[in-house]
Amino acid sequence: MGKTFAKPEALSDQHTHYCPGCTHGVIHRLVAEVIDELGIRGRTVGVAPVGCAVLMYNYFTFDFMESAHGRAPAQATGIKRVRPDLIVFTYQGDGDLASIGMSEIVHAANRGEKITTIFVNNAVYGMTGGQMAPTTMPNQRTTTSPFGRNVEEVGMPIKVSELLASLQTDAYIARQTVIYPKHINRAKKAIKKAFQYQLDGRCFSFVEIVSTCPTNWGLTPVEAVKWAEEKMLPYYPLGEIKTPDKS
Amino acid sequence: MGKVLMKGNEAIGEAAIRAGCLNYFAYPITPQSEVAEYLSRRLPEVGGLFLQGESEVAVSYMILGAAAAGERVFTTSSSPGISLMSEGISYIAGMQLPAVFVNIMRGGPGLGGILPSQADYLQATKGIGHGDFRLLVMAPASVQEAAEMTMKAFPLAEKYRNPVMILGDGLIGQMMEPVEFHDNLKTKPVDKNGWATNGMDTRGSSQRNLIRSLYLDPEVLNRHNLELKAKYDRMQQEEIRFEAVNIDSDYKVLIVSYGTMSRVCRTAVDQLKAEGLEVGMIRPQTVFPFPEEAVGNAAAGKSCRAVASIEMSMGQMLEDVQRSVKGRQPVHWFGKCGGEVPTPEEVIEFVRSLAR
Amino acid sequence: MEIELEGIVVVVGNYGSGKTEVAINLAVERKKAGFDVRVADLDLVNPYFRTREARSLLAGLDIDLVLPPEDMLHADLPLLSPLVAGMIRKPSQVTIIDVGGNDAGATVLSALAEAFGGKQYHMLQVINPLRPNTDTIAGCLNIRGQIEAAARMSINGLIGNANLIDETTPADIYRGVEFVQRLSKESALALRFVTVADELLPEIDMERMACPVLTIYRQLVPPWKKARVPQHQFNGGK
Amino acid sequence: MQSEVMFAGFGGQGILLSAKILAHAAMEDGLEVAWVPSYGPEMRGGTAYCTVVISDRLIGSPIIRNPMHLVAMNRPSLEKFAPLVKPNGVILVNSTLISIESGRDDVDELRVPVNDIAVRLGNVRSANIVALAAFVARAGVVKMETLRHCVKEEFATKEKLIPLNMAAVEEGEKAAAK
Repeated sequence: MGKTFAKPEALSDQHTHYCPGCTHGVIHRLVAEVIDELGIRGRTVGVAPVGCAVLMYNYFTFDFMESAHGRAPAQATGIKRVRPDLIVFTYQGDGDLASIGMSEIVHAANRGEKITTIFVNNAVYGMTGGQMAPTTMPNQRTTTSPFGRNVEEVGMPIKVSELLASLQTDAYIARQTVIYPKHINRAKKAIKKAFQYQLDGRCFSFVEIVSTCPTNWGLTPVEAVKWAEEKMLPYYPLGEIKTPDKS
Repeated sequence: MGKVLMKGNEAIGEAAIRAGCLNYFAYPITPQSEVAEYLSRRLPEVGGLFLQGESEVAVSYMILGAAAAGERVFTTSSSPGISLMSEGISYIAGMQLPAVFVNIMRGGPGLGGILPSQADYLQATKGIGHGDFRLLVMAPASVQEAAEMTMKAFPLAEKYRNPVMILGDGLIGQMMEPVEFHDNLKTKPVDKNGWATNGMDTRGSSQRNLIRSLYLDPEVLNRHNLELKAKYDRMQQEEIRFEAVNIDSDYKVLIVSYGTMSRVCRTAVDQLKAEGLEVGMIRPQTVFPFPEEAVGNAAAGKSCRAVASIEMSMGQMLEDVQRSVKGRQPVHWFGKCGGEVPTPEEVIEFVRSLAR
Repeated sequence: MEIELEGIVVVVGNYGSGKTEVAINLAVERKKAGFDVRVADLDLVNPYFRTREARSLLAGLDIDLVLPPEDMLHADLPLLSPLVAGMIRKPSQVTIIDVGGNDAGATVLSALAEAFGGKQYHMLQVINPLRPNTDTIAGCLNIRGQIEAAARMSINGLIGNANLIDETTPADIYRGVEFVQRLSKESALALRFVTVADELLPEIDMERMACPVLTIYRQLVPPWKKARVPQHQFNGGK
Repeated sequence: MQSEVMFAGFGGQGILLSAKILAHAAMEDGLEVAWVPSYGPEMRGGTAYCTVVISDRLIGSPIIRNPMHLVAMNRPSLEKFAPLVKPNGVILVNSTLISIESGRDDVDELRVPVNDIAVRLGNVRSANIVALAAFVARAGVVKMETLRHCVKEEFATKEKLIPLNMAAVEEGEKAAAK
């Protein structure tokens, strides 16, 4: 037990700024544990998003850079192409990746960039105050869909993992969640696999994590977990969506 | 290696390689696509990297990423594409990263046209993106100069940890002239381990590097901006370049002109001299920093009666010329900005009207 | 008439109704009235003009202000400090929670439902009848409904805050009082107090005020103005 | 001494290429040179033109309104540009495709059926080289020897085209002499 709870070397001592019930902290920890276990801290470069995780570089102990809203995959491409020996990952939310940065993620995936993307999907813009995201659920109320997401007007939520999996280029694409303890191990396995594919120079790797945002959803942390389970998971099923081994 | 006949666009691509920059990301746009076409063949020959991005927006961040990783990197584009890159350029300036951007200008606004223009002068020199920052901007007037400035751009970008722009126009890109690549312009990249996110192992360090432009504390952000300003002030001290033409004569009119337009003006100066009318010219080779003192001093010449900013834009450089002349002379503007380059005859007629 | 308020006071209202100015001045008044006072800045939606602007004033009066960490004060992030839940669970004599505007700002209360569980609280809607959307009774009730739905809590009192900032006249104040009294009657929500800016106070005939008055010493001023200094003889505006 | 040569014709007639070979030859002869294309839509089908500025001193404006010489490969370009040529210049007219004359009596008008000659040589695409050689032979802006060398160099990577193009140079030179 003691070992499990020791702080990963890749994680800094700083307390996170995240709200109670937010899953970013857990996902950060999983990423840090994987980096420790793979022994790649000294050659990893993280690319932070614009979104609630904009300050995530404060919580890690390896090279990090900030990106503009949505552009992290292009930036990671720049790093990886000139320094293929580095391990490069982006960490992005749904507004960042699935809206303003849709072009960058699709093309990075389609080029088969040997980078890893952790995609945190909580169905809402967190940072800017709970506005509608491309992944917001049908009828979900947000500050810019006060009457609920009207799919007649703004379409259905985008299943980014499935969309990327439809590209013909090899990739590792998985969707997991961390809302219950039972999910955490599976999420970590997926993250580790994603980094391993990059280490092996295999393919683009992408892990979507279905997450919660109690503050902007207006739910208690416990209710938020339930909401994610009941509303999001049926629409965003968990599991490996694409592996390079199968193609 | 002696002289070779090259298009400006090709020469810029070759010059970057000669300068030791082997990383190029780009998106095609007329009239500079030849750079990408040239480098897509040439870079693999020298073990370099060529990647066509999905948009100019993405390209600007590929540049950012590569620069942050500590490698020399550059891109080329033309006016509408540069506008799209301006977001990334702002971040690159804020993060204090060295990178080189080439703008082979075409007519605007909007889609405008593909013919040569100098319509992005204000964009390049006064603030290409959001926030308080400047680029070091060099404006070549020949293919040879385009090549030399490209080679010089990399060490300058590294000296200041700031983006450097080559501001050419469609004609500079499309024209062929003999060009010679001078090996003595080749420079080694500086040590970037102090700040590059190139992996701790690369540096043999346990200290991580962080690259960002986000400063939440207003006092810290103010300090950051003062630090940037100090760099731009230092550029004003150390990097101003210009050419003075016929400035020893008793010129009645002073022309200020740069790039392709200055070539036309030079012919006008020669012809007017043959007719007995002396005209001087200051040709800024850096437009930021602008040769303010040189223009001001030349305008104060004892025989000088008028100053003209002659440009392929609607009086953009005019503002810098007026600032430099400080009211000592009337400052006039002449130019065209639809893609048609004013002819020497048109310039001559205009200058004659000022001398009368 | 004295202001009477103890326990948890949640200040809500539409954008620009003056919640934060009310919350700060109420904190100062309650402190001077002898209570232990804590204030939480729970405005996650608007990055400008928040309670945090008055943090030195409150600190000088020994009023505890719960804010996001110092280095995050200017972050454009919805930072819900875990301390807020703590101060609701263990409230001091007066615990003032300054919530963000509209239903969007009130949503965060819903995330705190567990902390509020079973507790008594005053949830007071700030009304400035000189703002759009709250210039009619129906408008005020509409906003009330939206805030209550988002917060999953019930508003149980009103604060009248009629003002046009520097251009407020005594007539505006009198009309404002009438308006919130009418609203109070129609909604059955108690009118806890109305506000008057300290500069305007000498011109106000207190006989015409049929409810307690909170003097507002403006704190949330643009950079070219100085915040007003609360006076020592401050005593609830009587 | 500066001379400017305007090459004009349909897109696809090899206008830019013959201009480039001339520019290259001028450089080899130790002269200053600028090759200035008109680029844009007219490159694809319509009238294409390209100017080569050759000088023994630094070239000022590469933008030329009145060229010294003109090589006109089709009728629209002759109509459009012939009036602009400076007095005493050379106007080469591709007489295979152009039935009209330049209408100038103050220039040296050289009429050569360059397409016919090229067809006779086995490939109409060498017409631009025939025209270039005829023009250089008449105007003397660069040495014939240098021109031959530069044509050879231009086709160095497509070696089987060298004999055809060298023959084009010979025939062009001959045509100018007549």
